[in-house]
Amino acid sequence: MSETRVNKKSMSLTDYAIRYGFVALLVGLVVYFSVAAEGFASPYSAVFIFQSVAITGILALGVTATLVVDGFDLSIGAVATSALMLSAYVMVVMEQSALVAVVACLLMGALVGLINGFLIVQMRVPDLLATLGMMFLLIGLQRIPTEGRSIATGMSLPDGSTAGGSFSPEFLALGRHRFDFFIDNLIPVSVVFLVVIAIGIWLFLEYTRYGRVMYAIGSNERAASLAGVPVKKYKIIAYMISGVLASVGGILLAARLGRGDIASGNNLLLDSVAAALIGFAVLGAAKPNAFGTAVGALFVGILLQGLTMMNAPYYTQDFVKGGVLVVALMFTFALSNRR
Amino acid sequence: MSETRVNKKSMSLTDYAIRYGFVALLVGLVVYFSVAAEGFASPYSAVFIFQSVAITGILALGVTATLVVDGFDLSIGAVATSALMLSAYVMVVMEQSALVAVVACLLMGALVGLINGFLIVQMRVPDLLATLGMMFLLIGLQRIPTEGRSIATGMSLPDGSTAGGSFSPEFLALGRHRFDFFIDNLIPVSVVFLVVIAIGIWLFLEYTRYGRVMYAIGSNERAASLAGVPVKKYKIIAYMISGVLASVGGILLAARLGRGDIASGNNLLLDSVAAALIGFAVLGAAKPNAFGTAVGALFVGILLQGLTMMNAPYYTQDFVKGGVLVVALMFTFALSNRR
Amino acid sequence: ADMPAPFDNPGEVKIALVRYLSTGDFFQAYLSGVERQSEALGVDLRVLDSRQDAALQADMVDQAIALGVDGIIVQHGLTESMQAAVQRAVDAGIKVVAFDVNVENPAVPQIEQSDRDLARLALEQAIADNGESWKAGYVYVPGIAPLDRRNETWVEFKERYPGIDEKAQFGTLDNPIANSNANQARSVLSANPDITVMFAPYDEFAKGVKIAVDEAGMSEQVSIYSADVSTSDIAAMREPNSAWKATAATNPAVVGEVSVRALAMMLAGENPGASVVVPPTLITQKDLLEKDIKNMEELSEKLPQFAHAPVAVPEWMPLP
Amino acid sequence: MAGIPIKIRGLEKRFAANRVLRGVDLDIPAGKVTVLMGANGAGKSTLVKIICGLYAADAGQVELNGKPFAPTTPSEALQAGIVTVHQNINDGVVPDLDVASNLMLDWLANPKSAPVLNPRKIRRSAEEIAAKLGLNFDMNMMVSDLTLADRQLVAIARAMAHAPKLMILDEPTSSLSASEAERLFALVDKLREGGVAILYISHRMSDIRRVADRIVSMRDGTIVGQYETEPLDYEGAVNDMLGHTMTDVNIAVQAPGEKVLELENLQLKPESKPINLTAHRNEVIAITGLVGVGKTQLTEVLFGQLAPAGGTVTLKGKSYTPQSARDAINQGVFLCAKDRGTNGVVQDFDINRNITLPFLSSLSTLGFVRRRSEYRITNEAISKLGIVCQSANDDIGTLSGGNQQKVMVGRWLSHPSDVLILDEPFQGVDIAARRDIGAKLRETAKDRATIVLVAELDEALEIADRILVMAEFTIVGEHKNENVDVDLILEQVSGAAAPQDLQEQKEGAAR
Ligand SMILES: Nc1ncnc2c1ncn2[C@@H]1O[C@H](COP(=O)(O)OP(=O)(O)OP(=O)(O)O)[C@@H](O)[C@H]1O
Ligand SMILES: Nc1ncnc2c1ncn2[C@@H]1O[C@H](COP(=O)(O)OP(=O)(O)OP(=O)(O)O)[C@@H](O)[C@H]1O
Ligand SMILES: [Mg+2]
Ligand SMILES: [Mg+2]
Repeated sequence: MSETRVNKKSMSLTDYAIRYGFVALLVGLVVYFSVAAEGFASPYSAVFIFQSVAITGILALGVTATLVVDGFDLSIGAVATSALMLSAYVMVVMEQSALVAVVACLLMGALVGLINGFLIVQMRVPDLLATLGMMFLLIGLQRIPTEGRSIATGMSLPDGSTAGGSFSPEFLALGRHRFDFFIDNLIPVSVVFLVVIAIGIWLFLEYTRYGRVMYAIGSNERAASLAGVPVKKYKIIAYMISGVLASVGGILLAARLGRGDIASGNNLLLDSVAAALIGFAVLGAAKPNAFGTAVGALFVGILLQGLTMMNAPYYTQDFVKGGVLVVALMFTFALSNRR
Repeated sequence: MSETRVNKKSMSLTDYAIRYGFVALLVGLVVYFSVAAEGFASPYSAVFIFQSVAITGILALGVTATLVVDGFDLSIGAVATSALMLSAYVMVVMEQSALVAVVACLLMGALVGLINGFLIVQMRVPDLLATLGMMFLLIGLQRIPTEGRSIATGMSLPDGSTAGGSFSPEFLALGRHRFDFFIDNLIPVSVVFLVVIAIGIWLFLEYTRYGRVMYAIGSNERAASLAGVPVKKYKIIAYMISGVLASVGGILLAARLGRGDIASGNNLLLDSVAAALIGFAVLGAAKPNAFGTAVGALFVGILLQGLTMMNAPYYTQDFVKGGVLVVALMFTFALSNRR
Repeated sequence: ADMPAPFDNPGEVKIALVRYLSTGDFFQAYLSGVERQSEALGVDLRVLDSRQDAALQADMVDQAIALGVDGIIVQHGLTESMQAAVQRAVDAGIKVVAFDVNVENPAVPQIEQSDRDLARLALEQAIADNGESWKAGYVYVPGIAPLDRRNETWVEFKERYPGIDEKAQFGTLDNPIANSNANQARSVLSANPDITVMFAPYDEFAKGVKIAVDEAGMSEQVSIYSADVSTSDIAAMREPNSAWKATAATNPAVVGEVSVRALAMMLAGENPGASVVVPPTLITQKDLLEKDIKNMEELSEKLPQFAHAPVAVPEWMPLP
Repeated sequence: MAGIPIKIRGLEKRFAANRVLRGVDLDIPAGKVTVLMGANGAGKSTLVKIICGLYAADAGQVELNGKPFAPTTPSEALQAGIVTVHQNINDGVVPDLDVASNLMLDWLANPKSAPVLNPRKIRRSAEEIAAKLGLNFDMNMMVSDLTLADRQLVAIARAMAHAPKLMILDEPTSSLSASEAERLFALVDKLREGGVAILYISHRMSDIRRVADRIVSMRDGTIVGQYETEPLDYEGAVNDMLGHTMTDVNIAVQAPGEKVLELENLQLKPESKPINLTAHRNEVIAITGLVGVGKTQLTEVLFGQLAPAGGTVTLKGKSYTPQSARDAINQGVFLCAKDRGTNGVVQDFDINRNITLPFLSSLSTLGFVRRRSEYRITNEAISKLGIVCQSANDDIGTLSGGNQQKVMVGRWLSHPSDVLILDEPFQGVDIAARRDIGAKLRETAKDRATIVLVAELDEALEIADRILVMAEFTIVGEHKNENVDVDLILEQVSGAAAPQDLQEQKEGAAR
């Protein structure tokens, strides 16, 4: 998309600053931490950064899909934790296989997306409102089957019996297996998921007609509709992508934790929204885009990894995250609008 | 504003359903809980509901101001907790008076609003992004002076000494004094604040030129600007209103807690956003409005109070809140768009 | 049996549980203990849940007063916000006990799970396992009362044993807590590959640290010591080669029962004492494996000191 | 009161590499209507935007009453007495406020106005403003419920309420019917008598003939001709702005081909008279009629946006009841909708993406868009229609209004269709481009039926083989475009119902 914005022949310094400023900042951070934080510059550390942002990154790619059609999905955090609880429930309480758990979660994500889309498209509830309601609903719903307890092998159920199932090894492998890549046991499954999904969403949005049409809807829904685009269908699809990706994030979370933890997912929501929004600034796109979102997620991951390695207390991490975010974006947007 | 939408003479059943559907739901809830939940129908209970929503309500009115100019403020929760910590810091650590604490908080709120507005208006950072960055920044910042500890009388400071100040009684009165109103000691200060601020914002938005201009900006910024409206100034003012109201909420919270507690105020953001958005549906306005926001806050308060009194576990409260929200809004919006 | 008034007619007795925290296994288990003991007594229990809103919690005390309850259990909260509200309840002639929050009121007994003891037991085990000098990682988020109390013990231990070298302090309450702490712990381990002991005095922290240790392939080298326990913690400790060596815990359900019993004693005109301490139990990986303990129920069965606390048990008290 | 309030000297403006204004020298005298003519993209709107404080000039100066004047905001220009009605109608109204607030927007924006609103007073003032233009709106109506023409009237009425020194009207009649335009001209006359300097931009010769006191022609960012002496040399002005002389259009009426589309007893409203119409291949049909007689509604029926109240439509011999735009397009019926800003242009897209949007399925393999094919199509459209741009990757928002319109027409010409419907395709298009587009439409019309809906009779005469007249939601006249009886057409256009009745009827429908 971005190559269409700037005429290659006439790129000025400002154009360069806009396009590559954020990437330069990212590289600068990496260099700084490599020097300042012992152990930062290693393949393991790199893989780990990817791993730490895999889940938020995948959620953020879902948000990106809704942002493209000029929507917004506040329910992703809750969908992810619902998938976390659901997969645990299916395996531990219902004693089903990993496959059943995964399929159940994906269906749940798709269904939530469908309902969100239906509310927004058909019932015309504003997107923030519909997905906020869905968020509350899911946060409550996921706790009802176990009466607010987290789900673990051998837990006792509300009726007094003991759950007989357990997280199957295949399921746990989603969180724990590592592929060899030059070094043995280097790349975790979740990183592969992130990379594959990011590339997939990027290709989808940039190079397929479906993505093109979704951008058209985001810019001028009526014009898109009069150009023959089935607007409602695409909007619903965007929310379903978001729901499914959020449930994938939840599955990976469950596989990593190995239990169904009670959590609201608020921080997942905020971090992935941050990643998706930072993506606006990457390569001067000034609009939602998959590549930017992935870079945005990495950016946050690198920042937190570096700060933690330098022993910065947790509250300075939020502060630095906010500060860098504001300053970096300020320059990107100020520059790109001054043209 | 709402009175302008529907021609009084020709109101159909649908029009009535749209305008009064939500209010009817509210009344229905009250009646239901009065019958079903012992102790729900009493002046104390009513005051309690008001008090329980006072702080979120005040924040929600601030969000409403930004929604009116087609903006959004994700930083309000963080501003409120920053005000909580700041007032505690000023009184307990710096040993200043209640007045100094209040003034410091209000200035802080105004400054944050100013910076938010500046980023959005002048630097053209998208609103969600700017205020999200500000949110992270404040969450970190408010913990730095005490290295993440809560602020309480007699706490030990990072340098090893002991804090000598305390919450002044006048300050605490903001959270604890109750005015007589037919019954002795009935109405808490925070409720008075809520009512006064709600009426103030309502009058401001509906019956002053400034409010009308803000609606114009929210509807078509370019047209407003071409008509000579100083759009940037108004937008910045909207964010400052939001910041100041959030800091008022924080002050009231501090006064009620009597302590700078870092863990408090987690849910403020989402609850107040919910209230402001529910406000869209009240009286069929389908746009941000102060009256609706206040009703939205009350709605959530009544629901939670009723459920608590019926001994519903905490997780069902989220579920019911989400469910009622979705269903109620679905009908309102579906109806109001079918006209 | 011979029940003292007012429990000769327990249906007429109304008590309220006013909670500050409710999300999570600990709080759910505490609630179940409260419910069980209330049922055994036959009293009418109201649960008021402020969902971590301290101001609302204070209001809920007033609400309970308005509901005409005979007794109130305050579960967690802030001293500053609860003190005045509890005083109003006491003035209204209502009996109050407080769990894990100091309401600074001589008429209100404190139910405690003694965070200092929890931390002490875990750290003593760490010393026993690893000697007096080691490189440590410490997980802590200030500002949370029980964590602050556990922190005091950690600070004491560091003074007492200068050989303990705290290489890194980290921790976050971002949810899901275990996941966020796993990320931080991973960073800390790659920056300090020589750490051998992780002190994570809250089981969600410990769970996160364990994930990080496993992912870093350091489970042979690192030992984790923590506080609190749940079924899934037991499973994590029992995993082959688990780095999670020991945790110190009280049974939250028992604490819940004790809270109700102490309140019942006051309603019957007896005095449970100014402070009712539920003693913690040290649970080691070895215990779990040797006694084949797989969940909380088996833990109660096989470690009796965990299942029951012989506190606040007058003769007439029916036990669940 | 004479004088020259505005003197512009050496004004220059460039966007990136595109030099849009290259030294404009222009005086706008008081008490006269200066008509500014120029082809699409000549820089007229850019000039206006500099004068009214929206853009800053790169070089040169503007003098207001002898003093240098460089407003940095629209409000500064307004306070100096410069009032503008912009080309883009939606820049002039606030859709989510009621008509009264819209009419009073300048008052609301003025920092000197009272801070507290008095709803009754506002209403009364708004009604006064509306009355000046003879408007009779329901003041409580939301502007979002108004048609584009009504919105334009609101914006004009608001501007007219000022006491300006300089009034700038940038294509104010683009959506208006003759009767509404005449009311505007009457007001312009009044302002002129009051000594106001007026800058009037239009592509409509009938407007220009009606209001011009002097004509200034602009070409490629410079002023190339000025005409002040009576009688004004309209032809000369047009030749100046184009850089060459205009040839007359000569329509050679074509023999209609095979029957494609047939409307039988089609009713737009339950109470309206039925429409019967047959369209053939190799035939261009123009449907003309006043604003609000149902032309757009007819297109909506044919494009699956609206269900007819009765009757049947047959396409290529089969019954045709499209349910959506997609449905219509798939069956070979294309619609180039009117009001490109809301109905056509995707602002975030470049020219290429705007043109290919409806045809992506045929331009992609396995969902992936074939870049090469799409650029071939786009570049062809750009050259065929003479779209003024730097490249196919220009953001559509950087094109002049007329060129955006060409992109829209180019889009629907880029693929073959059985029926091509164009609703007001000449909105904002200059004379030469209009002829170009018309010629292009006729050239390519062989294999399809082409239906063009225009309010201006001139435009119909320039393009059609057959002219249909529409009034009161039905067809009231049909003429072969050879030696047409223009008077008869005009009679049919207005005769069926007096314009005033139409106005009332329209309000009734809207309410
Ligand atoms: N914001 C902008 N960015 C880049 N180029 C622009 C911008 N605005 C206008 N242009 C270019 O400036 C030239 C003049 O545009 P302008 O709108 O002034 O034309 P115009 O004379 O008003 O044409 P029309 O009759 O079609 O309205 C065009 O080539 C257009 O592409
Ligand atoms: N969907 C609709 N519902 C109700 N009324 C409508 C609808 N569409 C159009 N109208 C009304 O019907 C009348 C005819 O509208 P239409 O847009 O078809 O006129 P037109 O002849 O095409 O005029 P224009 O030149 O403005 O396009 C108008 O008064 C309009 O307000
Ligand atoms: Mg123009
Ligand atoms: Mg029309």
